[in-house]
Amino acid sequence: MIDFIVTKYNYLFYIVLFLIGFYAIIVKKNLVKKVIGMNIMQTSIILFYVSIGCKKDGTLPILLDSDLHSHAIDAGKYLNPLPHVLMLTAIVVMVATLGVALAVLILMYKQYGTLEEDELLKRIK
Amino acid sequence: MIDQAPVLIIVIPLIFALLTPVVGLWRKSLCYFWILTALALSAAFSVTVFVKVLNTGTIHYNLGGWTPPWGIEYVIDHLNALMLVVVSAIALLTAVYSRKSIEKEFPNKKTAFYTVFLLQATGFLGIVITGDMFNLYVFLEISSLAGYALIAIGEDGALFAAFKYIIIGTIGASFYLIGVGYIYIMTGSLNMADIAALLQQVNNTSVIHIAFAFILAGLIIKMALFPMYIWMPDAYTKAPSASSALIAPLMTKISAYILVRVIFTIFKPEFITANLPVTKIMLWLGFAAIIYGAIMSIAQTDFKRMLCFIIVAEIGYIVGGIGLFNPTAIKGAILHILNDAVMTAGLFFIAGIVKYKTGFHNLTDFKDLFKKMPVTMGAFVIIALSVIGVPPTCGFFSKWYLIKGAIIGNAWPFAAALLFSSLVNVVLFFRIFEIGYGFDHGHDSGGHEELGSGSLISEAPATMLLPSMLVSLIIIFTGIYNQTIITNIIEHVTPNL
Amino acid sequence: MQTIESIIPFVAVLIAMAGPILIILFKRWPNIRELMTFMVASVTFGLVVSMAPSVYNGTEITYNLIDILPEVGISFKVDSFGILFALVSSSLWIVTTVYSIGYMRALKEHSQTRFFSFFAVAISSALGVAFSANLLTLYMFYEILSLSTFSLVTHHQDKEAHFGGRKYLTFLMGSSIAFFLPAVILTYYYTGTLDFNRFGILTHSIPDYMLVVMFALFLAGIGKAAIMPMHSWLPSAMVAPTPVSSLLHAVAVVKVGVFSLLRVLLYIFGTDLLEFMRFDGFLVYFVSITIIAGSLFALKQDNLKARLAYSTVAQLSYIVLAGGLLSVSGITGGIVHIAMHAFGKITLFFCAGAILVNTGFKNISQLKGIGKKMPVTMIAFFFGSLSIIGVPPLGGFWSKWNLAMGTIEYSEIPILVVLLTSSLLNAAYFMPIVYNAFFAKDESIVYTEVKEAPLLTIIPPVFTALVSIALFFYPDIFLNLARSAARSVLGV
Amino acid sequence: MKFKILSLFFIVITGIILIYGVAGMPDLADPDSPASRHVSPEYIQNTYKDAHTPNMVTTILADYRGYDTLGETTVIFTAGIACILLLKNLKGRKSHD
Repeated sequence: MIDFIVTKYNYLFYIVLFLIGFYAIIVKKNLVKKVIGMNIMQTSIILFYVSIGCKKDGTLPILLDSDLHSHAIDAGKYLNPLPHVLMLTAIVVMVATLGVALAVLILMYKQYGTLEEDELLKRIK
Repeated sequence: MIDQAPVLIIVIPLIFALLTPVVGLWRKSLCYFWILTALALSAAFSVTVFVKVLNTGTIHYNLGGWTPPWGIEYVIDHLNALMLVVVSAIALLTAVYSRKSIEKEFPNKKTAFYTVFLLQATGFLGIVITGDMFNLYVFLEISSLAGYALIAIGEDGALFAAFKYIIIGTIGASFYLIGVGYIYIMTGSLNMADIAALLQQVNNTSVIHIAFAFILAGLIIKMALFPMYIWMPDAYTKAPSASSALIAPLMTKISAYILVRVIFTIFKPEFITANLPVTKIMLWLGFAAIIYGAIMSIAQTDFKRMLCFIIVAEIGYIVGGIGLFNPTAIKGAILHILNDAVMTAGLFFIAGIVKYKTGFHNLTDFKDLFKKMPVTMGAFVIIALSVIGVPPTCGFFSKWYLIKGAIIGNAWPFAAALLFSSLVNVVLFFRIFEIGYGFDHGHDSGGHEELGSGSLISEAPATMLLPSMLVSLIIIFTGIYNQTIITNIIEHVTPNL
Repeated sequence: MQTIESIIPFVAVLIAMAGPILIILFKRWPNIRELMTFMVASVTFGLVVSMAPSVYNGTEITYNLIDILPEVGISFKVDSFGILFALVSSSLWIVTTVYSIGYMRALKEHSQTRFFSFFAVAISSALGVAFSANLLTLYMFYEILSLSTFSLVTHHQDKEAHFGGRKYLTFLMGSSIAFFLPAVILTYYYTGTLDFNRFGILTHSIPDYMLVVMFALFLAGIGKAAIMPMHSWLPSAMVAPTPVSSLLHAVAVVKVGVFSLLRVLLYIFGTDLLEFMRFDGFLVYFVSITIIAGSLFALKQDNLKARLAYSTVAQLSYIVLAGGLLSVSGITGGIVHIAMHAFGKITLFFCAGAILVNTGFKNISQLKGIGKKMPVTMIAFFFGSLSIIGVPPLGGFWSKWNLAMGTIEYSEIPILVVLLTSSLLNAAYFMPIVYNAFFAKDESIVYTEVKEAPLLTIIPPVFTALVSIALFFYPDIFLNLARSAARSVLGV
Repeated sequence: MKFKILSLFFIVITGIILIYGVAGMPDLADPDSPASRHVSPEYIQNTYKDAHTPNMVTTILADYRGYDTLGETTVIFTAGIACILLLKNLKGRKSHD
């Protein structure tokens, strides 16, 4: 058990963060809080991915000068770059979703004057 | 040019979408023709690719010339070649159809609407064509984002429906992303074919089981399978006619297509049957969806809402059919993905016409429409018969294969549920036909011989009528030629179990 | 047996199916429109007749349009059983067209274009059923028939039509989807084919309980055969205009029901299996209930069309008896009753319609003394009822005679008693009408200004009554066709 | 309250499933994990050869998986246009308060 925590704590962090976000989405009645929960959830996934790329004794995925022209680069020296790339895309997706969600929230607030779910349901005929 | 056709299917609408605002700034009314051109070109290339796949087999297209699994790859086999044709054709028809309803509903938002509309179609096509799991996620998000906006601009209550959709849809997409991450951590690859090969070694780990479970859960949310359908009826009911005619038939079907891809291409059927009770779960979820969808659809008084619950049931057909896990049922399920996309599109076209003509989409608004719009209602009758499952329309044949598959798999409750759903559809549609037929309960209406029947007719505008008629023709032709589709296309992708 | 391939059966169905296009095209000119209906009917009849001689001589005509399932296509086959039914329905279509022109115009009915269009579709699908080479094609036309007649049944668009139509659809669509379709799929599942075969396609290798289930599903699913308890749609369908009741609910629709049922029993189950599973014995006693009960119900009805409807319910089960009396005479009698009953019953409906057009009366109690005012109509009615009762010199005699012989050949003597009882009951509910029409007097009803009905509504019943008489003297065409069908399924 | 307990229960279940899933995963920073051994070494080794860029993330982003990035920009574009579609004529909408 201890072994598990010590060697895989990154996953546990991600799970905890994910669950917090998930909880906010399900339980919170305020729509903005739901959106925040959604963001926390997505962020946790991003952290998870980035942690996949981690390598013991690895450095940033930018070639050192010494390796520029070498023919046999030791891949173990550098972090795995792929998850970083994927997460750049995912971050953009997250931001875009946030933007659209907020636009909808703005409209809803203009139209109904509230962002509390219970109140809102009453005002939508 | 032909060699580049696969990428042009996506890139053409993408570039056209980027330029739509520019065109809109110059001449607003040109936007309509602009996106028609884009979708027509895209559809033409889809057909080219489709023909090529039929002649030469699966096409692999490496984007940027990088060999997979390092670069992104398009893989077009028989299944997604056909899906591409269906998706691009429906998108094109819906674009043609959208003209009058957009002019009526938001005349000053045309440019933005058509841009998002085109992006939505691009997203759908991208999902279908790609052979890379992460690329699929990107396109899934493009289509979802466009979908959120297209729904949110609808009638009263659309905003809240769209918000619910955003939240639930994002959860679905996140689940999918988690699943992809779990697979990546165990295989190190994102390319579907590569993953499929690598998974053979790590099949039996808990990580892969959970990865599959999360991808499945994400897709279930996206395809609105019972009990995860809650976002769907509101969203599609409140959306503008043109949006719901594009999203309702395609979003759920494309998610079902991804499910087929995931189960049969990425995870192999042996994995599915050996490790988890997935097929049983899918079968019973499908069963529950059919029963629930059928019962709820009877309770609706709003036509579009009723259609939404019909979709719930139809998704149950597809998922249950895959869950039966025998070749006949899978054939039926895949055929039903195609048929149902066409049928649902047709039904939402009709809903839009009714809304355009009467301003509402309640069942009672169909009153006397047989007299006023005979051609529209004729198309409606054919589509409805297909949903009910009357030969020779296409809906009959997918149902035939599904029921036969259920008999082969000894899943009698599922076969009974399919028949039950057909019976319910008879009730649903004939209730509307009765309203449209205009029974006169007051006095005996016999006696006045065709008084000015010519002047009563006020058909839907041609841009709305033609797509509906085309859909009804497609329904009959795919019904008659379903054997050709099955032997030439679907049998290539049905696994040998 | 010789087989030739020819597109004619498909063309015959297609022409009738395409009839509505011509009818709608000329909807503004009622005369041309009716001429078109007449022409389409005649051409169809001509095509059917053109196939008759070769079929009569023992050739089968087949045509495969397109394969829609593995081993199963939309395909047509004309054999002696099918051509008999097709001859009856297409010839009577012409007669009914003449009649409906007179009837619809006299009553100034609305939406006549719709009426004639759906009429053509309905007959076309009846022909399709007759010419089907497999169960799927049959099912397809069976469903199209249900749908196209829905609009005809609800033609008046009033409250009564609404509920009648709803009941009609519930029974026919409900039973066909819930029972008929699964039975078809089960057949396909166990045999891998759906083609009609004169020795049946189901075999002993299928579990017994499954055979029983399928038998029950087919029996319940073919609701158009109106075997009790699936009969009650037929009286409700009488809200339709009389031409519909006469052609569709005395000939096309209900005969499609019994035709399909016999096709299934004789060509899917096969006589051997029916005998082996003892379905034959069950069937004859089961339909006997309908024969007797239908007649008893008919006795109670005061509405003339309702009485005719219940009489039809009873008579249809005579035809179904062919599936249980598996001897040459029994099957011949059942099949030939399709023709004999058609000519007799359509006469009766035509007369009922003529009376309605002329006087507006629908009930039997109002008809006392009407024979003096409308002698031609009532004499035709008299001959029609004689044919149904089955006395010489009318065609109905031959079917009852053969059925009676069949009961003896097949040693089902109790059924002979049922047949005789039923004939007595037939007489009991028809003869009083005729007697009252000519000899009774009722002071309360005064027929002022009642003359003979319009000519176009008189000629058809007289014609069909004459045909009924002619069929007694020259029954050979139908009898031989029926007999060759019987011989082929029995393998003798 | 009932709803809260129910959703907490649901969330705990999800958490247990997730933890069960990660139990079989390679350890953090394990250089021998499949993710580090398959596909990614080739990126590291070939980046300079193929694209003359020492920054591997850039190479992958703009070259190997450049198509994803096109999708990414499209996502942003979609979101932008979607906001325009939604928020245009905002003043025209009537408010309830």
